[in-house]
Amino acid sequence: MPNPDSDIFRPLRAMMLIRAFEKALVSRADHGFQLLSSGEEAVAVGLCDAMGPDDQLLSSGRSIGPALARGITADQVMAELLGKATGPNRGKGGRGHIAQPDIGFFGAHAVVGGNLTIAAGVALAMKVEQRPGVVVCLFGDGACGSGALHETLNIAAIWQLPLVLVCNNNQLSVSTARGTALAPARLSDLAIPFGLPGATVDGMDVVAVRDAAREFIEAARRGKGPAMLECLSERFFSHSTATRDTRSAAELSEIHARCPIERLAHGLSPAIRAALQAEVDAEVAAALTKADNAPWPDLAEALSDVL
Amino acid sequence: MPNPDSDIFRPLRAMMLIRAFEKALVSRADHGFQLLSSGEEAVAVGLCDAMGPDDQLLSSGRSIGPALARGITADQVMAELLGKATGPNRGKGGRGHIAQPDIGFFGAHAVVGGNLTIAAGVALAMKVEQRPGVVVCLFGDGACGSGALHETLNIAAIWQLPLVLVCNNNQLSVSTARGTALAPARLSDLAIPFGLPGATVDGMDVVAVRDAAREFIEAARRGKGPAMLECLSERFFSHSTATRDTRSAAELSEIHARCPIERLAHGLSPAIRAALQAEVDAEVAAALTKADNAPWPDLAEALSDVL
Amino acid sequence: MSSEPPKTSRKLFFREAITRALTEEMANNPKVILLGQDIGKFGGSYKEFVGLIDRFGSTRVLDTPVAEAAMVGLGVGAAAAGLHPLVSITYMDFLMLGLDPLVNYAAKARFKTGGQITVPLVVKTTAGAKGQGVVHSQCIEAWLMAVPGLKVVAPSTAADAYGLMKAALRDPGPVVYVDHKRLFATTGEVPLAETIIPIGQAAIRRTGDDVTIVAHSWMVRIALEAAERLQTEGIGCDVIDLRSLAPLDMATITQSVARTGAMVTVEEGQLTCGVGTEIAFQLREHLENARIARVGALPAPVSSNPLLEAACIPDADRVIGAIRKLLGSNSA
Amino acid sequence: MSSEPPKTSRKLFFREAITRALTEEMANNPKVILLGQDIGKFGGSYKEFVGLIDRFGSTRVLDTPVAEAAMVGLGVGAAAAGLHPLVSITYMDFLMLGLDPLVNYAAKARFKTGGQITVPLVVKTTAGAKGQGVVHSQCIEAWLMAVPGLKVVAPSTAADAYGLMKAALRDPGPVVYVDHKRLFATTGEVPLAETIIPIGQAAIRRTGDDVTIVAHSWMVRIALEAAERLQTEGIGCDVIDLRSLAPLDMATITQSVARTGAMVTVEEGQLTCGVGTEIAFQLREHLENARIARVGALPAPVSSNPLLEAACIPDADRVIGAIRKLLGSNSA
Ligand SMILES: Cc1ncc(C[n+]2csc(CCOP(=O)(O)OP(=O)(O)O)c2C)c(N)n1
Ligand SMILES: Cc1ncc(C[n+]2csc(CCOP(=O)(O)OP(=O)(O)O)c2C)c(N)n1
Ligand SMILES: [Mg+2]
Ligand SMILES: [Mg+2]
Repeated sequence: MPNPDSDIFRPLRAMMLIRAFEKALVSRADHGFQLLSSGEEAVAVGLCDAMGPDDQLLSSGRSIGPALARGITADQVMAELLGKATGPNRGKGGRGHIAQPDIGFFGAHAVVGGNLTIAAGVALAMKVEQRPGVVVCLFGDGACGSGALHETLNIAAIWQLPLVLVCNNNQLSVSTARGTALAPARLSDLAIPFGLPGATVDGMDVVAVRDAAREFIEAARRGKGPAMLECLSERFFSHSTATRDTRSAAELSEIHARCPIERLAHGLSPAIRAALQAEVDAEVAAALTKADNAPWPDLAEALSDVL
Repeated sequence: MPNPDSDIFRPLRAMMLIRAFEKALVSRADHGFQLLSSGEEAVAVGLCDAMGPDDQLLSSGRSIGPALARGITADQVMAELLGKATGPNRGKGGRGHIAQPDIGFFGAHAVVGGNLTIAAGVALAMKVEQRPGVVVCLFGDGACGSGALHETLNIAAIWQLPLVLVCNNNQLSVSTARGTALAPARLSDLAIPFGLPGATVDGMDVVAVRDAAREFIEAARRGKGPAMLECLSERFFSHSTATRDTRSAAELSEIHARCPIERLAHGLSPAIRAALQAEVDAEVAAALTKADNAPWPDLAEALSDVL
Repeated sequence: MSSEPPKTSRKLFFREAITRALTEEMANNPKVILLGQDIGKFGGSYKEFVGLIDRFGSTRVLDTPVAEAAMVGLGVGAAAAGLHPLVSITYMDFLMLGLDPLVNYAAKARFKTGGQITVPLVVKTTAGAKGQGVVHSQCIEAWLMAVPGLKVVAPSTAADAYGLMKAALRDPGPVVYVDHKRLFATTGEVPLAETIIPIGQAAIRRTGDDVTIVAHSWMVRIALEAAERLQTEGIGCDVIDLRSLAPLDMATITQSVARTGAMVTVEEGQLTCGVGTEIAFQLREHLENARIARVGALPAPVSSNPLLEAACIPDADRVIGAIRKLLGSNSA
Repeated sequence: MSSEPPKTSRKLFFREAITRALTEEMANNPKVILLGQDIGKFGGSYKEFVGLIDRFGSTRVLDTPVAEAAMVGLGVGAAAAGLHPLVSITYMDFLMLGLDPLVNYAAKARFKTGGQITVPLVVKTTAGAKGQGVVHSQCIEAWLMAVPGLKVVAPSTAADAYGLMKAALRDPGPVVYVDHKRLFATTGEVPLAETIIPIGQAAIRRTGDDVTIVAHSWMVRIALEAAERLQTEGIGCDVIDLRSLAPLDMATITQSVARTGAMVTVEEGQLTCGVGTEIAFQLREHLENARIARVGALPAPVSSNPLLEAACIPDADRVIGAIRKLLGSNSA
C-alpha cells in the first residue's frame, strides 16, 4: 500500500478525480454543453501542486480540471456546473466562470485571453500590499494569439509582478491547429524579448509540470518577478461536448495513448488503482446526487449582485 | 556642385524640407497644436528612400516627416494641417490623419498602435491580389506596449504578409521614457519569437535607415515575408507644440547635437548648404502662402463622406 | 393533367442561406474574402461557412488566430485597400476587442480622408443568449447604431439572411451583419432567384389593427408568438421586422403605428439607450400621441443558468403582458 | 469692527479639484492607487495628477505603457483583489480598447461569482471635442449607461469633480468618471469642508418656468449660456446638470418638467440611442404630454478642423433654436 502522502499518490488521485468527474458530468447532457479537461489533468494538477495557500489561480473557461485541482470540492464544482444554488457562484457563473477566491481559485473566465490582464492586476494588488502570494494564470494556446498576452508580459516584466503565466498548450483552439495559428516555435519563447524566463515542459507529465511550476512560483515569491511556462498537453475530447471533433480516430487513439494518468500510475498495483478508482467514483457520484438534490437559484438572482 | 542625384543630395534636401516646413508651421500657432518630426527626419526619409511606387506607407500621428518624405507636396501637407479644402483630405483629417493613398501614403492614424493591424490588412490585400507592393508601417516606441503589435507580428508571420514594421524609437511616449515603459532590451527583439528578422539601426543616420529598410522591403517584395526594423532616434521638441517638455536644457542640447541633417551634411560646402536652405525655405514659404489663401472647407463637409 | 406551379423558392436552414449568399458573392466577386476563427475546414461554429474553403481555397477563406482586434483591423485594412472582406466575429461580446479598428478607423476613414478611402467591409457577428453565459450572450447593436459611418443589419429569416448578406457584400460599407445563435438551425423559404434585400427596409411580418410590435432578429419570432396568442383574445398585431437597424426604416413603422395607435418594441438587449428607445423617440416626432412600451432584457448580465437566462430575456409572456398593459392603460 | 464671514469655499481649477479629491482619498485609504499614462512626474495630460507621485510615491502612482486593454484589466484585477484603483484613460475614444475587461469582466464579476468578487474600480476618462479630431473627440457615455453593473458620472463644475471623484473612490464600483477636455481649465468654488456628491443625484443649476434643459459635462455650460440668452427674450429655463448618467436621477428631471411642460436634452455625443433619448423615454412614462426635443452632435465624425468641429457639436445657438422651435410649435 503506497503512502498516501507520497509524491505520486496525491497527484494521481487528483487526476483520477478530474477524469471521473467529467465522465459523470457528461452523462448529464440535459445540463448544456461542457468544456472538458480530460487528457490535460497533469497540467492542472502539477500546477496546483506547486501553489501555496496564499496564491491565486486564474484560468480560462476550460476550468473543471483547474478548479478541482485547486481544491474546490467535487460537490461544489458539480453544483455550479449543474446550475444549482449550492455552487460557489450560487449557480450563476456556471461553466467557464467558476470561482472561489477564498481558497485560492480566483476564477475562470470564458473570454480567451481575458484573464491575463486581470491576473496581472491581482498580482499588482499583491505586490502593492506586499502580500505573500503569487498569481498563476492558466490559459490555452489560443490565448497566445491575443494582444493581451503581450501587454501583460511587458507590464509584468517592467513592474516585476509576482505572476506566473502558464500556457496549457493542447495544440488546438476549437479546430485550429496551434501550428497554423501561432508563429512561434515554442510559445514560451514569447517571454524572451521581455527578459523573462520561459520554459516548455511535457504537460502529460505531472511531475515535470509541478517541478517547473514550482521553480517559477518560488522565484516569483522571492521577488524575482514573472515567468512563462508552456505545458504541451493533449485534449482528449472535442472542444466542447456540443462541438464536433476534427481529428481522425487514429489520431485520437494515439493521443489517448499518452494518458497522463496511465503514465503516472504505471507500475502501480491493479488493486490500488481499483481502490483509488472506487474512491473517486464514489466521491463524484455523491457530488452528482447532492447537486441533483440541491435547489435551483431563486429567480430573483437574475437581478441580484449587479450593482 | 554635387550631383543632384547623388546619394546624399536627395535625402539631405528631403530632411531639410521637413525641418524648414515645421519651423514655418509652428509660427502659425493659431492653427492648433502640431506633432513635430524634427530630429527624426532621417527615419522618415531613409525609409521612404527605400520604398517604391507600388508600396504603401502607414504612419502614426507624428506624420509630417513621413508625409513629406513619401512625396506629398509641402503645399498639400500645409493646406491639410491648416485645415484648408486644398489638403489631400480636404482639410477634414488634419494633424494625425493626413493621407494620400494614390501616391503611396496610405495614411497617418492618431491611435497609438492603431495602424498596425490596418497595415496588415493592406498587406493582405496586396498578397491576395498578388499586387507588387510592400506595406510599411511606421509607429513609435509607445506603440510597442500595445497588444496590436503582437497580434500583427503573429498574423504577418503565419501568413507571410508583405509587411515591414518600422519602429521609430524616439525613446519617449509623451513624457514616458521608453526604458520605463517597455521591457525589451531592443524593441526589434519582439520579432524574434515569431521567427521574423529584426534589426535595430541608428535612426539619426539616414543611410543606415535606408539600407536596412531596403533589405527588408526587398525581401518582402520577393515573398520572403515580414520583418521588423527599429530606428533609434531623437525627438527635438516636446510631444506636441501644446505639451511641456520634461527634459533638461542640458539633455536637449545633447540631443540636438545629434542632428541627422548636420550629420549627413558634414563636409558639404556652406554655399551649397545655403542654396539648399534657400530652396526649401522658399518652397515652404510658398506652401504657407498658398495655404493661407486657400479656401476653408464648406460647412456641409461636416456631414459629407460619412456613409 | 394537373401540374404543380414551378417552385420559386426552396426551404433552407438559416445557416445555409448565409452559405448560399457567401458562395454566390464570392463566385461573382473575387474581391470578397472571409476571415474568421474556425471558418475553414471546420465550417464555422454554426456551420454557416461549410464547404467554402473547398470551393474558394485558403487564400480567400482564412482561419485566423483568436485575435479579434487584429481580425477586424485586417478586414478594415484589406477593405480600405480595395478588397471586400467579411470578418466573422463569432460572438458579438468579443467585437468589443475589435471596436478600435471598426469605430476609430473604419467608420471614420471615408470622412477623415475626404473620400479618398472607403471601407467596404462586412463584420458578421452573432448576438443573443443560448445558454452560454455572461460573455457569450450580449446584444450591443445599439452601440453600433450610434456610430456615424456604420450600417447595421440583423435578419430574422433565412430569406433575409441571404438577401441582407448579399446586400452587405455589395455595400460601400462598413456594415455589421448580426446573426442570433438561435436562428442558425431555423428554416425558411428562400427565393431560388437571386434576391437582394436592400439595407434600410423593414418588413411587415403580420398585420393587425390594435398594436404594432417592432423587433429584430430572434425577437421577431417572440413577437410573432405573442401576436398569435393575442389574436385568440381578439387583439390584432402588426409585427414589424426591422431587418436594418442603421439606417432605421421609420416610414414603415410610422405608417403602421399611425393605424394601430400603439407600439411595443421588443429587443433582447438592454432597454437603456437601446433600439426601442431610439425608435420611440423618432416615432413620437411624427405621432405625438402614440402609446409606447418597450420590452428588453432585465438590467443584468445573462447567466448561462437556464432558469436565470429565461428570467432575464424577453419571452412571449412578457411581450403579451406589456401589450395588455399598454392597451389596457389606454382604455382605462 | 466689521469682519468678513469666514470663507467656506475656495476657487479651484477643475483639474485642481480632481487633484484635491485624489489627494484626500489617497491619504485616507491606502488601497487607492492610480494607473495611467504620464500621470507621474508629468502630472497628466491635463495636469490633474500634478504632485501626486511626489506625495504618494511610485508604488501608488503608476505610469503605464500605452496599453489601454491592460491598463483597464490591471485596474479591474487589482480592484477584484481588494485595492481601490483609479485607471486614467486619457481619451474616452481609447476606452474602446479596454471595454473587454471593463464590460466583460468588471461589470459582470459580482453577478457571475454570486457576490464573491466586487470590483471597486474607477475608470477616469475624458470625453468631447477640443480640436483634436476624429479619434480624440468621441462621447460614448451612452454605451456605458447601457451596461448593467456600471455606474457613470460626469461632472461639469469643480465642486462636482471633487465631490463625485470622492464618491467614486468610495463606491463598491465599478464607476466610470468622465471629464471633458474643455473643463480642466475652468474654475469654480469648491467647499473647504470635505464634501461628497452622492452618485445618482442631479443638480439644478438655474431655474425658469418655460422649459427644462437637461445636460451633463461641458454641455451644461452651453445650456446655461443658452438659458441666459433666452432670459432676455422672456423665456425662463430650468437647467439640470445630470452629474450622474447611471443611475439617472429621473425624479429631479420629472419634477422640473412637470412644472415647465417642456424638455430639451443637450449632449455632445450622438443622438441615436443617446443620453437624451433615454431620458425622454423615461420621462414620458410619467409625463405623457411633455414636449421634448433633443440636441446633440451631427451624425458624423468630429473633425479637428475648427470650422467643421464647431459645425458638428452643439452650441448655444442650436440649443436656443431647438427651444424656440419646441415652444413655438406648441403655441402654434
Ligand atoms: C476573445 C474570444 N474569442 C473567441 C472565443 C470563442 N472560443 C472559446 S474557447 C476558444 C478556443 C480557445 O483555445 P485555447 O485558448 O487553446 O483553449 P482550449 O479550448 O484549447 O482549452 C474559442 C476560440 C472566446 N471565448 N473569446
Ligand atoms: C491608443 C492611444 N492611447 C493614447 C494616445 C495618446 N497619445 C498620443 S501620442 C502618444 C505617445 C506615443 O508615443 P510613441 O508611440 O512613442 O510616438 P511618438 O509620440 O514618440 O512619436 C500618446 C500616448 C493615443 N493617441 N492612442
Ligand atoms: Mg488549446
Ligand atoms: Mg516615441
